[in-house]
Amino acid sequence: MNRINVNFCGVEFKNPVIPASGTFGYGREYEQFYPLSKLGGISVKGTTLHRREGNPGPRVAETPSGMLNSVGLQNGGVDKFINYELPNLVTKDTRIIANIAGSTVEECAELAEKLNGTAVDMIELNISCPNVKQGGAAFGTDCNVAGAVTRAVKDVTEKPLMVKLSPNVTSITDIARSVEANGADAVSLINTLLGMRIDIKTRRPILKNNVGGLSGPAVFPVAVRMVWQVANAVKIPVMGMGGIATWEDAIEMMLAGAGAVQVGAAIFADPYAPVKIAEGMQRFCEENGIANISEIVGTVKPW
Amino acid sequence: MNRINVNFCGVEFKNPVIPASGTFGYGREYEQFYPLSKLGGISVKGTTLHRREGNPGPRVAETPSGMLNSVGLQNGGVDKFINYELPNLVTKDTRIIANIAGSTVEECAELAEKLNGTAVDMIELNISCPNVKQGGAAFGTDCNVAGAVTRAVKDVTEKPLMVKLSPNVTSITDIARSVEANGADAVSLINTLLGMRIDIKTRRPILKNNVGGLSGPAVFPVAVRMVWQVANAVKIPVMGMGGIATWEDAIEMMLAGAGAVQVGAAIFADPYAPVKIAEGMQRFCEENGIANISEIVGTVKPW
Amino acid sequence: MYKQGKYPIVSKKALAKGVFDIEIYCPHIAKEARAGQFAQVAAEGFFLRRPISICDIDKNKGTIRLVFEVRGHGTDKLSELNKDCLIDIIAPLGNGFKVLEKGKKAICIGGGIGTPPMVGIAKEYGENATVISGFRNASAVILQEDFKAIGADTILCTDDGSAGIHGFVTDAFKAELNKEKPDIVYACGPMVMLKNITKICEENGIYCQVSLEQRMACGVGACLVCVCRTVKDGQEFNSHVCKDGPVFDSKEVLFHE
Amino acid sequence: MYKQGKYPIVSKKALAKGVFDIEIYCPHIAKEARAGQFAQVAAEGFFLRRPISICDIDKNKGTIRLVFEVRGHGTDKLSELNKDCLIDIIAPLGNGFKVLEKGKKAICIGGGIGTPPMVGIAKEYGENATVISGFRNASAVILQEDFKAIGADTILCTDDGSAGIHGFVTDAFKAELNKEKPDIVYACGPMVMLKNITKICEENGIYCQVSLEQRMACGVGACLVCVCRTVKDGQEFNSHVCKDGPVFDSKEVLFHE
Ligand SMILES: Cc1cc2nc3c(=O)[nH]c(=O)nc-3n(C[C@H](O)[C@H](O)[C@H](O)COP(=O)(O)OP(=O)(O)OC[C@H]3O[C@@H](n4cnc5c(N)ncnc54)[C@H](O)[C@@H]3O)c2cc1C
Ligand SMILES: Cc1cc2nc3c(=O)[nH]c(=O)nc-3n(C[C@H](O)[C@H](O)[C@H](O)COP(=O)(O)OP(=O)(O)OC[C@H]3O[C@@H](n4cnc5c(N)ncnc54)[C@H](O)[C@@H]3O)c2cc1C
Ligand SMILES: Cc1cc2nc3c(=O)[nH]c(=O)nc-3n(C[C@H](O)[C@H](O)[C@H](O)COP(=O)(O)O)c2cc1C
Ligand SMILES: Cc1cc2nc3c(=O)[nH]c(=O)nc-3n(C[C@H](O)[C@H](O)[C@H](O)COP(=O)(O)O)c2cc1C
Ligand code: FES
Ligand code: FES
Repeated sequence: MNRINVNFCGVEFKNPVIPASGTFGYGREYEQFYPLSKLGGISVKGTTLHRREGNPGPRVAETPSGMLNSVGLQNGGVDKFINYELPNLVTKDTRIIANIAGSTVEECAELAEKLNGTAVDMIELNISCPNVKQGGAAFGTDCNVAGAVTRAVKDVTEKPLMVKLSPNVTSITDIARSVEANGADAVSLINTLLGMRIDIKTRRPILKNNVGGLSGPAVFPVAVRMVWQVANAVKIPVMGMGGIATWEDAIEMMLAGAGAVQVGAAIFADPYAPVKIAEGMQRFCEENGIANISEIVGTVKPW
Repeated sequence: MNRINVNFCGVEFKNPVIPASGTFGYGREYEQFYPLSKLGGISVKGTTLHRREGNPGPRVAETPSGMLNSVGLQNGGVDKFINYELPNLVTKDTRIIANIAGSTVEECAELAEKLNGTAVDMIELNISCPNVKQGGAAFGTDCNVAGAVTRAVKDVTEKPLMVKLSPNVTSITDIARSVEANGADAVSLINTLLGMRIDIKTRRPILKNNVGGLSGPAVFPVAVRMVWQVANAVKIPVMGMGGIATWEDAIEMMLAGAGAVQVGAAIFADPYAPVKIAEGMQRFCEENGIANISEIVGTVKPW
Repeated sequence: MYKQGKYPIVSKKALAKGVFDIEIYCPHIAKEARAGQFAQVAAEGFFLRRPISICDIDKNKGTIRLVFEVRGHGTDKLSELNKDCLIDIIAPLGNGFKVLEKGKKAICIGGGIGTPPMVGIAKEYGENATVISGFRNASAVILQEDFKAIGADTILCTDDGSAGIHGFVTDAFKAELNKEKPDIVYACGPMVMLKNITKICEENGIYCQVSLEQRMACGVGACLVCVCRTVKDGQEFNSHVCKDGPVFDSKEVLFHE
Repeated sequence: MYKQGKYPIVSKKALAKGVFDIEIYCPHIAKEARAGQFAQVAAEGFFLRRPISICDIDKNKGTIRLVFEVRGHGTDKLSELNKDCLIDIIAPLGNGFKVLEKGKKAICIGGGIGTPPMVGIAKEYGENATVISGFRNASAVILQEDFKAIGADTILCTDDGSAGIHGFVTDAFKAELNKEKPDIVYACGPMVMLKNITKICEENGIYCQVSLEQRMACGVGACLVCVCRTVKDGQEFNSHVCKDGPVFDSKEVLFHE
């Protein structure tokens, strides 16, 4: 019996494990390892209105228990996503979360509108990309702007709207409350922490973009803290991510308040990570007499 | 020939490696491993006006490549520091940085005043402790408050004043500029990132304080980024810390803009870390024909 | 003086499922170590060291023994270390047990993985020691031959009666007290066991030392994370398990819950 | 199909100071692998896998060979793996070299640690292959016997003349072209070498494939970090070394600097 199906924000997921945007492309590559139907859903690579080339390379630097990336939202644009990727994805028997990012409020709304009538199950509005100059983190670090862009997208979309928050802020709960007040149906967090590495031989930053987004196990404790704070600050569901690598991590994130989880950088170390995590959660429920994983969401008892 | 002596903010350090506040006590324990004179200086455990018992235990949780702590500034109070610890420390032939924290602006000033006339070489005003309710991070996350407390201490102290910044902010450069404008002679960063871990068996936070401060190699890329940003935003010197564990890390931090470095959690893994780091830096200078380590400070060439 | 180094493992044994006994050649440490002290052991890939009690010291051979149970990922990693591998430890740490003069009688009480430090202290008393140790069941029983070899009176209890006496160490302890009162009691094990033993000792006016556990970072007294509540002269305050302990006079420990 | 698994190392050799040759038993991978493809190798304690070219494939034995140089902490960790250890790899990755029909002639050019992938491709041409490889000095020279065993014309260059011809592979390459033009050229090595070879091939109208390097995360084409600038039909765009490469038609690569 499946004990790990969840209803997140009105959408039924067969399990709460979803590869994180930007770490799984559109699933084509990882399908060579396992059928995508094993996944609760896929949050696809961030989509912009037009094709974007992203930042110059190198775009990755290793860090202790983590990595920096500075991809900068390279993607083929929303039309390519709708016409080329989506028709393939809909055949895979998994939920599809469209991750969208615009440089202006209008662009975000236009992107969302374009996805109306498509097979996309949910929109994840990325207001937290640290690797682009316009939009991105600029949207996600100011309550008013975050609220405004949420409102603009909510006004036009027919899909459940999840807003993806930046951890690079003084108070993530304020941002979460603002997007909730402006119509967000859910929030997802955390996006990457801004970081830097320098090559001491060349005395140049390893990333051509100088700085990049930190993810992987290193950020896990920060992510758990933020998910816990946000889950206690808003009524809408929270999708938790940031450093999840094992099923134990996923359980910890759900105890903190996440109704579902995304798994990102851990996939690079182990392509099977999302599948193993889902299997581990099912086992955890069986061994602990938990009828459905949703029962544990937010049940951490603070001291 | 010593190639790693530095002048930081008018104070001569025989090398730029300083155990970070709270990780080295007052040196008594680590003196059993090596003479304290091997260190550039010591930033002693955070001192408050009165004795503090700190938070209940457990106060530590392991994380990937790092740890959370929630000590909460346990210490014997400034008088005990002056009367009991300082007389011992002054015999050790190393620089003494007094790390102070108050719950109010007035307390901070009073603390600084008490240290006038003592053998302390420098004050490190901690406006960034995530583990105390009053003062601490509350001071360090608001530009105006940070400026005001800096000004109050600067007005009374006769020592060089270094202000220790919190990484849990949207813009650390704004805070740095504000404390610079209010008389800080230097800034040190980063203090710990706020994090949380949950025991999935007991479903309770591992820390009795629920949340704690993340430090260790995991945070290194965030620290390098912030040191780089702050060094480019202010004219006063920057003392860099956060995750430094090897001499390569220390060089990286100095390239980013740190005039000296502090080493914290890495000492728990290897008590000799500060000594090895200093030795590695000396070797680095010799092998690369660098007359003095200060030459490399802030010389990273961004793309 | 604290020592840190990588020392060779000269022997390794499995004592029970998931319980390992390693003997480490570290003459400088063995020379200074006392029963009840501990080592901070590095587990590859993990940031913090793991505190493990020194089970036994052989000053002639220059070795110490650590007996540990696999409880999580770090101890699991430690269990992969074999004979001839190097192990990175800081030791000897903490205060160790107080040893009374020759001829005095001691009862040493160990619960589960709290049993190993009783080897070293029982040795100090030889035939004057009575060792009471308790385990979940027969398959978890460890170190009984060591206690016998020392010459100690060796009383074994199991929760389910599958070996030794069916019952808790506290019951066996009470029974012993009815026979003869020792000059000192040493105990290491779960908090609830320590609390009960403390109570019994207080009621009987027996001096008792308990060895506590707390999560640690530095292990030497510098970072102040390993706090425990203690009381002295009516005054409550925070002590630190790594430096003020791990051994405390049972009367000074505040057992809450 | 990509495969991920832990496979046994069946042999390990040091080829030069800090250069190791490991043979891995992984029949499913060996069956599908082609010359020029690579593996993503996990190094214990490090978050990202290390991309290493498949040097040679023995489909009968079911093995592949990886030859790598210790360049940093991760490859240093890999160098600790010995015979019978398991190595965690994802393979075969990338597109591999294009192999022309039988009878065609190839020149394979390797610079330093860019030499290993030339073993697999030279093998496809046997006596019709000429292998030019260049190294800093005599003590860095590797794999010459492999090329000879294949039957390839084997030309060795060193920067300091301490072995083979004194000079760069580009000089030796030009000299070869004066004798006979091959049908195809394969090259792997430093960017400046690839750039120069590309230029020479263009001037001589010879089809050339180069194998590029870039820092990677996923290794399979999903994360888009391993970008390189390419051009096709006059249009510049970003390609990805792990999936669109690591082998590119030299004309499509934009060499800047
Ligand atoms: C003074 C002292 C002496 C000890 N002596 C022994 C001994 O002789 N034999 C033995 O088997 N065990 C002993 N322990 C307990 C042992 O330290 C833990 O079982 C071990 O740290 C668990 O590590 P892990 O990686 O398996 O668990 P994890 O849960 O993966 O560890 C995570 C973190 O929590 C810490 N931690 C978890 N449980 C404990 C605990 N009970 N006490 C302290 N820290 C903990 C770990 O050190 C680590 O930092 C002793 C503890 C102390 C404080
Ligand atoms: C397709 C491909 C094939 C390769 N084939 C071989 C081979 O056959 N033999 C061989 O010795 N080397 C090969 N390399 C280079 C090899 O990947 C690097 O030397 C190795 O990653 C360095 O890791 P490190 O831990 O020693 O260095 P560190 O500097 O500690 O590594 C830090 C990070 O940077 C990355 N990195 C550093 N240098 C390189 C590089 N040159 N290319 C890609 N990533 C790098 C590492 O993978 C790691 O993520 C190849 C690279 C690529 C892209
Ligand atoms: C290579 C890479 C690319 C990413 N691209 C995107 C993106 O396009 N849109 C987005 O919202 N988040 C993106 N992210 C952030 C992840 O979705 C996720 O929020 C973050 O990595 C934290 O999770 P992790 O620690 O499990 O990786 C990217 C992360 C990585 C590592
Ligand atoms: C156990 C512990 C206690 C600390 N106590 C203090 C303190 O009293 N005052 C302070 O300014 N910082 C304190 N810090 C923060 C450190 O000084 C340092 O800023 C931080 O740990 C980052 O450096 P690291 O990653 O090298 O540890 C403490 C850190 C730790 C781990
Ligand atoms: S562990 Fe640091 S004081 Fe005890
Ligand atoms: S490494 Fe991920 S796309 Fe190439």
